[in-house]
Amino acid sequence: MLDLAQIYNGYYLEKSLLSVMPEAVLIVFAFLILLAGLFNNPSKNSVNSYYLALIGVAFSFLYLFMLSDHTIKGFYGSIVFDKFDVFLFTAILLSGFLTILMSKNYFDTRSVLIPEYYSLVLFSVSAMMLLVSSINLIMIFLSIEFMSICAYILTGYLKGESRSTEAAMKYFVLGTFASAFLLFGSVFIYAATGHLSLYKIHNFIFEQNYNAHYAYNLHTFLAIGLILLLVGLAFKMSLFPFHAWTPDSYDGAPTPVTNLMATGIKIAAFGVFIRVFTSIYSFNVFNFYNILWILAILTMTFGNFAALLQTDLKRLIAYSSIAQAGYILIGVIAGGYYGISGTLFYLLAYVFMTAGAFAIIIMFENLNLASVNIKSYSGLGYKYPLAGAAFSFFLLSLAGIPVTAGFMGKFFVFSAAIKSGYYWLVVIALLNSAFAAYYYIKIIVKMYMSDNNNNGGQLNLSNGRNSIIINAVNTNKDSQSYADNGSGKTALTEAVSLKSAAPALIIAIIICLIFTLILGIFPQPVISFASRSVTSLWSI
Amino acid sequence: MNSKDLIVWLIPFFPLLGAILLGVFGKYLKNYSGYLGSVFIVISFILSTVIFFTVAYGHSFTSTLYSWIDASYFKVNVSTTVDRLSVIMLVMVTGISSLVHIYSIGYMKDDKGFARYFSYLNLFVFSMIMLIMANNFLLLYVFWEAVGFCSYILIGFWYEKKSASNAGKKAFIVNRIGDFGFALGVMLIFVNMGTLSYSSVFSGIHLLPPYLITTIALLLFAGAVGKSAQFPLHVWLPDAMEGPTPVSALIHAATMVTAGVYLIARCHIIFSYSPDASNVVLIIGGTTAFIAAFIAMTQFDIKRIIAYSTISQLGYMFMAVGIGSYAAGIFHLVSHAIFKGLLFLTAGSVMHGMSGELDLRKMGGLYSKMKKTAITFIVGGLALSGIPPFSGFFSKDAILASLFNKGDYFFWIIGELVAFMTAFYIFRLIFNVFFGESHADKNLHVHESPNVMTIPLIILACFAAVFGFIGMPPFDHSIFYNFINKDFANSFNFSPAVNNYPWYLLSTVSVIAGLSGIYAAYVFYIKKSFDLEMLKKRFKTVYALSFNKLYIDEIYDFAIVKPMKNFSVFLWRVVDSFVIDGAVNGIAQWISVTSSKVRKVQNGMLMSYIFTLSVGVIALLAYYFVR
Amino acid sequence: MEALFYIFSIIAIFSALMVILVKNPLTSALYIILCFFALAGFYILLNMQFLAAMQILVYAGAIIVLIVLVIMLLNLAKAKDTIRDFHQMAVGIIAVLLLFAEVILYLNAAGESKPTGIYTNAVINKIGNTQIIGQFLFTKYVFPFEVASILLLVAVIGAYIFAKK
Amino acid sequence: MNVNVNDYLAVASIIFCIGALGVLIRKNLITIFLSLELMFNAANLGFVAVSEYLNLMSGDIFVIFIMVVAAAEAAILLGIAIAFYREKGTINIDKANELRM
Amino acid sequence: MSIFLKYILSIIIFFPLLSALILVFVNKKAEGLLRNLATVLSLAEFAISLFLFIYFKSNTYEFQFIERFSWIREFGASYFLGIDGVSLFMILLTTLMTFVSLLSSYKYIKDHVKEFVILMLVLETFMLGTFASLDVLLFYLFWEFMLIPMYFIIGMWGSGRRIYSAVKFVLYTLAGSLIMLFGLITIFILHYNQTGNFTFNLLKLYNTNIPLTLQIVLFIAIFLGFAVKVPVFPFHTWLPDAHTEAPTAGSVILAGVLLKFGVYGFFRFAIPLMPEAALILTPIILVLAVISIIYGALVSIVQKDLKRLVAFSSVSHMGFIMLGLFAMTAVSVDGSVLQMINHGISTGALFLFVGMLYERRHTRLIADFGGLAKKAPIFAALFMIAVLSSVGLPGLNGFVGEFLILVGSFKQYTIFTIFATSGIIFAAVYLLWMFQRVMFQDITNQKNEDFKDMTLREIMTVLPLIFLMFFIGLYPDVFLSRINPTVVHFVNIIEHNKYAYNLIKAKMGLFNA
Repeated sequence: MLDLAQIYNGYYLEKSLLSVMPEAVLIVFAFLILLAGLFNNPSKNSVNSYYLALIGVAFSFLYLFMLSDHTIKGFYGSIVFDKFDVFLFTAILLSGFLTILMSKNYFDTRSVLIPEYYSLVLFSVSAMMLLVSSINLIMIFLSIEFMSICAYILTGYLKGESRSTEAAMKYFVLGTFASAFLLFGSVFIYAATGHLSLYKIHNFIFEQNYNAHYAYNLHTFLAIGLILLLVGLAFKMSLFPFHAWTPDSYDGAPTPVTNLMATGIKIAAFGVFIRVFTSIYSFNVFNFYNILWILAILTMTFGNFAALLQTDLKRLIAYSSIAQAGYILIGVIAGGYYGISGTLFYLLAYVFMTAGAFAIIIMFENLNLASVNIKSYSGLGYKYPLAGAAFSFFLLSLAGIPVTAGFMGKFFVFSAAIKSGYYWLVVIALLNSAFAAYYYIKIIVKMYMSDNNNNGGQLNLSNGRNSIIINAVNTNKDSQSYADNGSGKTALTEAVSLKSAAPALIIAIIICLIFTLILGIFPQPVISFASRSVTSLWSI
Repeated sequence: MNSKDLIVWLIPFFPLLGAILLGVFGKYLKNYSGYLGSVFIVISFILSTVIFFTVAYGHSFTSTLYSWIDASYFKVNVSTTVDRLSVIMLVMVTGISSLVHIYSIGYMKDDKGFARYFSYLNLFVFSMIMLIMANNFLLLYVFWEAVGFCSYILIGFWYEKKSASNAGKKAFIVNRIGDFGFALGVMLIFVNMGTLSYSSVFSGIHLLPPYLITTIALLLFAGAVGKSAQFPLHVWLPDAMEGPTPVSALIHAATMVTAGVYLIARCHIIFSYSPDASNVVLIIGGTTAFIAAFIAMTQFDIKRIIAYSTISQLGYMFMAVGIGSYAAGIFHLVSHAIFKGLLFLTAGSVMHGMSGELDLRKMGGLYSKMKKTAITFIVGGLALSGIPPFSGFFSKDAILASLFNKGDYFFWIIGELVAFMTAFYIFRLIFNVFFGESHADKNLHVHESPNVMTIPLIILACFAAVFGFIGMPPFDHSIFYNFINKDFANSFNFSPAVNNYPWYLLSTVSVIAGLSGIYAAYVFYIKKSFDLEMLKKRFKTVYALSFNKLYIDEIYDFAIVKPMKNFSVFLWRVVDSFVIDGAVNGIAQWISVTSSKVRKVQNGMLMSYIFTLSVGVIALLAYYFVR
Repeated sequence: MEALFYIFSIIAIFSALMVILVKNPLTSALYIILCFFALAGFYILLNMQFLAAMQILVYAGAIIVLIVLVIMLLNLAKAKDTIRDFHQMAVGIIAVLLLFAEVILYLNAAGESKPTGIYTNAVINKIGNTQIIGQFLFTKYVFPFEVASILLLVAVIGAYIFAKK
Repeated sequence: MNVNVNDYLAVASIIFCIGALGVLIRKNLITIFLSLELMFNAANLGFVAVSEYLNLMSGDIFVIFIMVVAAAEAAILLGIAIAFYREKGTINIDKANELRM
Repeated sequence: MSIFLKYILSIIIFFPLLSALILVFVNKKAEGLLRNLATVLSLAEFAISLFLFIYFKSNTYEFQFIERFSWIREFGASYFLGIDGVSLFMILLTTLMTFVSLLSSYKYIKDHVKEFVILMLVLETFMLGTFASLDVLLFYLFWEFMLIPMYFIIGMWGSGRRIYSAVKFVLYTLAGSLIMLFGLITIFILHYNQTGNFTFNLLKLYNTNIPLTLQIVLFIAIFLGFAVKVPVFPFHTWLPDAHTEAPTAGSVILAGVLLKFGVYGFFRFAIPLMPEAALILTPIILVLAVISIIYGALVSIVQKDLKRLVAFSSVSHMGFIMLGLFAMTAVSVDGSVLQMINHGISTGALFLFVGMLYERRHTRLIADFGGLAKKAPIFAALFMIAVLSSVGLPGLNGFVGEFLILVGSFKQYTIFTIFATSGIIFAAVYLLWMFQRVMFQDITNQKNEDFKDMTLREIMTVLPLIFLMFFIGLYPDVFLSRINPTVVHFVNIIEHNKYAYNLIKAKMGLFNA
């Protein structure tokens, strides 16, 4: 029975509110952005809302930092704020932060509603955080829907681009379909255990495990419930065969949003899956691990196979993110202290490398240098050596080459899996990552080693044409001035590129670069952080 | 390091210094390089003589320069042992080298690679000296290969000529085949004895089981077969005549090719413990002697004839060491070195005078035009034919007598037969070149060689004439035997030519064989009593066999070289490119084909996405149902 | 009670089938309202009158009206959605039959479960189901409630953004 | 013969499956959404039945939230359908095939 | 000085990286400056690394110049550096070869000079790190990242099918090393299971007790990683492609240093970690090694492309090294290690010469050359020395190593050794034939008429290598005395395990025949 008195206990409420402070701040700022959008003139709007969003994320970080030592269960077990959250909140907020940094540049050239965009980003980030801190099926469902709805809207944000709308539509239909499964699964879990709270379900199963007279019907209900719940979660984690939305919606969405989906949503999905996993699946009821590792293998193999011949960069990264999900899942399956902390590490690493890659894609997209087709990247490595090097670095990190965060993540995850005895799983994963390297390297090949001697590709061609025109115009001038013209032209493009690559984007890239490197070289602080945060989970 | 050691190390040092100096600064030294190179060798020769007398009137001694390899239990020093065997070789090598160097100053005068030539030659002398003085098997092996290398670069000295560079390569590779055996022998010695130094090996060899000793001996002999151009690895030596003639004289007649004989003499203890191996040596030696002489009879290239003669004479030496008559072998080695060096140098002189002509069908009547050359050549020829009192008579006779005394009558007969053939072919050469009418190009200005060339010839001819007398009084009691046998005394198979038969009877047989050979040549080529063409037709097969060198090169080409090449191509094209790379690329191909199929799952149709998802759900549920 | 259960079941299943089988989306919408009514009937059977009312109000009253509005707005009523893709349909039906068979097989295997909670019919009736739900919504589930409100707001923003030209 | 929770769950499952079938075979976005609503409602029915039989309340509360979400999704659908219609002139999902492979 | 010596390994490892960083700030257009600076810096690096040689204590097998800092506490990984006699020379070889290859690429590399020199220096850091790490994870980090600069070097400055080769190189080696990673992690976990401590300290991992069956599986896994790098016979096909298409500097580094990692890995990791499995699998590996020797040699004979020929000769030479290592006697392992140095020098030099040929004539086909000795006597002489060193002519370096390997392996593996020894014949065949066709004979191709002899820079490039060829050939003791204690220790470990191995052998009934 409810203790109604407790509700009105100011201290309790305050504590409960504290537990959602980081999310609340974001939501407040989201509202602020919406409100500010009403009053300011449109030209200022975009700038204001951008800064407001950044400030919101900063405040959220601040609260997160302030609360980081606390473990607070708020609102009668709807939500919990613990060390696990701290880690994932950090990752999600970083993802949101980087997304916002990238967005400014991206949307400057496109006519869309800017304040709403930033508020939606903040909403979706807060939804992700809510999802991670949910310990109750109702909250899980609500947060997933909240997050998804934000994502649907953001995916379809590019008005007038049929690809964007199509992506939103596909995402919406599939997402809702998967949610229905999640819900139906919850029904069965509820029927089997009588609880919606993960803690209580955990306890129930824990008791039943030692109960000889475990009723068979509950057993069946639990099985069906667990499977359907897994379907719902697997969809968000984009595991094969529930991945189908991933490539299309990543492709159609505005690139910053793709980044948010690829990093934030994935982290949130894995975060909640780890919660559910450690509370429910970790008992390995009905040998549930079999399903999981089959899914892991299928996922990474499919992801890699599908990415192999991909020529569209965004889709390629979408498929690669499917494959990455497979690797991450291995860490979850490995379970335990090391498995989960490795997974967390991987997730954080994944944020930086993916966000970095997307930032560079956006940069090139904005410079109109490259579409997302790989072909247009040929020779870019020479033209923009630093950006090219950074992009290569991120791709290598995704491929799991050492000195990058990606390697360390894989290393932690695979070690944990071996420790738990999943030898074959690791071997398959390693083989997978070996052949996954091919398509990452393919991009690098395009950037640096294209057979096309004309380094700039199409761009250079047009340059060449221009200079021919100039030449034709200035026939009476001497060749020296023509040469000057030519070099002036290239210098001009360089200058333009530097100018239009906004500082925000460059900052985002630099952040990603630094962290990808640091996580790859000196992962000690982060892995300790992850290990500490894991302790607040159950059955660890 | 006392003075003896110092002298010992100075002997190889000067040629090495010469090689380096001439190699690096040859461009600036120009014509002086010849004199410089010769001076170094002469110094070496003088020092060798000093050492000769030191040893002759003292004891053999060992001198260590430094520890070369020291890998846990494998220790090898760079050190020398100078004993009677080595000093003889030393003096012989440095002496002939000096003469050849001096001769070369004239012979190579106008060559572009004058300095290079002397550099190589000095390097060769250095290697040869070290080969002789080495006191362990590894060092021996090292310089064994080093002389092979020098021979390679000297044969290919005129590298622009394809035949020359081919010949050099062939020499090196064929030698390597022999060295393959040699190396294995060295390893076998080491793994069984734990050491490679001569003294330890020789003193402990009898502790090994006989089959091992035989194996070791045979493997070492394989090296000797390669280096000394014995059948079946003799094929490189005739081709080696592509090199400058002084090189042929020095390396391919006097010194390097005799290293095989030296090796067996050096390892006489090992061979004396293994009668089987010794028999093999004997058989190979006999076969080679016969085959080479047989081939030599019909060749037209004067250098090749002398080369085959060298092979044949080396066969004699091997027969000698094969029956354990090491002293006789070494005796013949030295005397052969002198007269064969002489023959080559005179052949060189002929070539010099004939502007490089080698075909004896295009010569004739040169006696009048180049008297010094002709006379020295004839001296050499007589020595080779074993006509007393020239040196060849004494040394060859010693071998034949040993064979006879040992009871190897078969090989004695072969020896006598070869003696006949030898006399025949060398006088066929002499008669064709120096006598009869000239077949040379009329425009050719034939001239006698300069003094710098003829003086060495004369010196050598003198030696060829008188050297044999150190083999007097006959056999065991001779000066030479007394000197050398101190080294072979502990050989257990030691078989001196025992006076079971009056020596003069045997000698008479040999002399008759030689003289009849000369006579036969005289009948054929001076008197022309027989129609040669008819004889050729009559004995078509035999003639063809001889003329085509028993088709051995062709057999090798057909049986080894071509199959190996084809096999290599097979390995490359089929195994490497098709099978292995095919598998690798096949996997890649398979992956990309699979990938293109897998991609079709994502066909853009929402229907199929929903369907995929449902199938996933059903499969998961089914898994639990069938579980 | 059992009779009502079966009646409602038949109505619900029939109308659900009609929803997916009729060609006109407008008809589908009307059939789904029928289905919702049947479900509301179930809720009443299950002693949850408040939910039954909500079902009618929110689903039938709001959501479906919204849908009908869209249909009319886009003038889709005439756009016949003929199911020509028999291949697709056959595959779909087989898949769903499998799904259905599996679920039913599981259910058959299930037996009776024991009640664990305290909210028996008596308690609910005593307090009143609306009150209980209200109490819960504003106490224990106050946070999900708030989230749901924001969710709706976001949905509104979304609808606005999508629908805006 | 007593009606128990399994019967309710069976009905719910049937409706759920019909909904799923609808999603699978229909190509009209609106009809698909209606089918999705059927699936959601099946879950609702399940929750209500289970919480009744287990004497719990949380299931009922869940149902309310599901309704809210359904409403929100209806709003999104509205937006998407309009936007989609605007671009393609139809709401047949087969016309959405730009994004593929 | 003492602090310098204390951290000398770190200094050596990261000095090139620092140099690369400095070069980042040099203007791209100042190509001459970039080249000179890079060369000077790499020379300085070589000079620093010589301190290792000077202060190296030669009478002990213990690791020296140890540096150790905690790195990832959770997994017991540490920044743990140290060298013994083997790694000492590998490091020296690396610094030398990097200098040489930078010096060699003045003319070869025409565009993107800045990127090139930076990549070379980065590569050097990682190679050095690999040789110096005693922590398995650290080792792996260096090991695998090494691929990337090499990949760029092949892919960006290569010729012909460079992309194919580069990608093949990366994928081949990556697949191998990932499987190896699996093995390493498994050992790490096993050690944890046995002791309850996570550690990547190699010296501690040596004590891990691995069950035999697992040992064999793991050995095979790790074998794959290293065997690809060596490369051993069926895993070699990346090498001809990579060698052939890489720029000269790349080939030099590839042959000179990168191939050594495989053998080094066996020496440092695979064998000591799993001695029993190593002993059991030795016959198979030796068969592969001998096949490599003969196969590489035979295939070399018929190659038409110079670089491809040298590449296949590498396969053959590396077969010798594998034979020596797996014969596991002190002498053969000594020989192996020495031969690693030798092969680096000789084959590196060969690639330099081939590179010079290519620079002048823009072709690598043997048939396009001929008679060059006349035009370029210095070139011919030095090239010949390199060829002979590769042939294994006594007096030059190749001989000492090869002979030690053969004599060391002879007793135990007589048949293998005899077959391997036949490789020395083939070596003479393919190399001398090649030399003949390129340098000797008459000039048939008019383009060779104006073939230029070596410039002073080119002579300076190869001179250190030529010097070393003679030095090692004539006085290998400088090297052997430092290598030997380490090797003896290594062999003792194996001997120690042989007892256990024999027991197992009896138990399993292996090789009963």
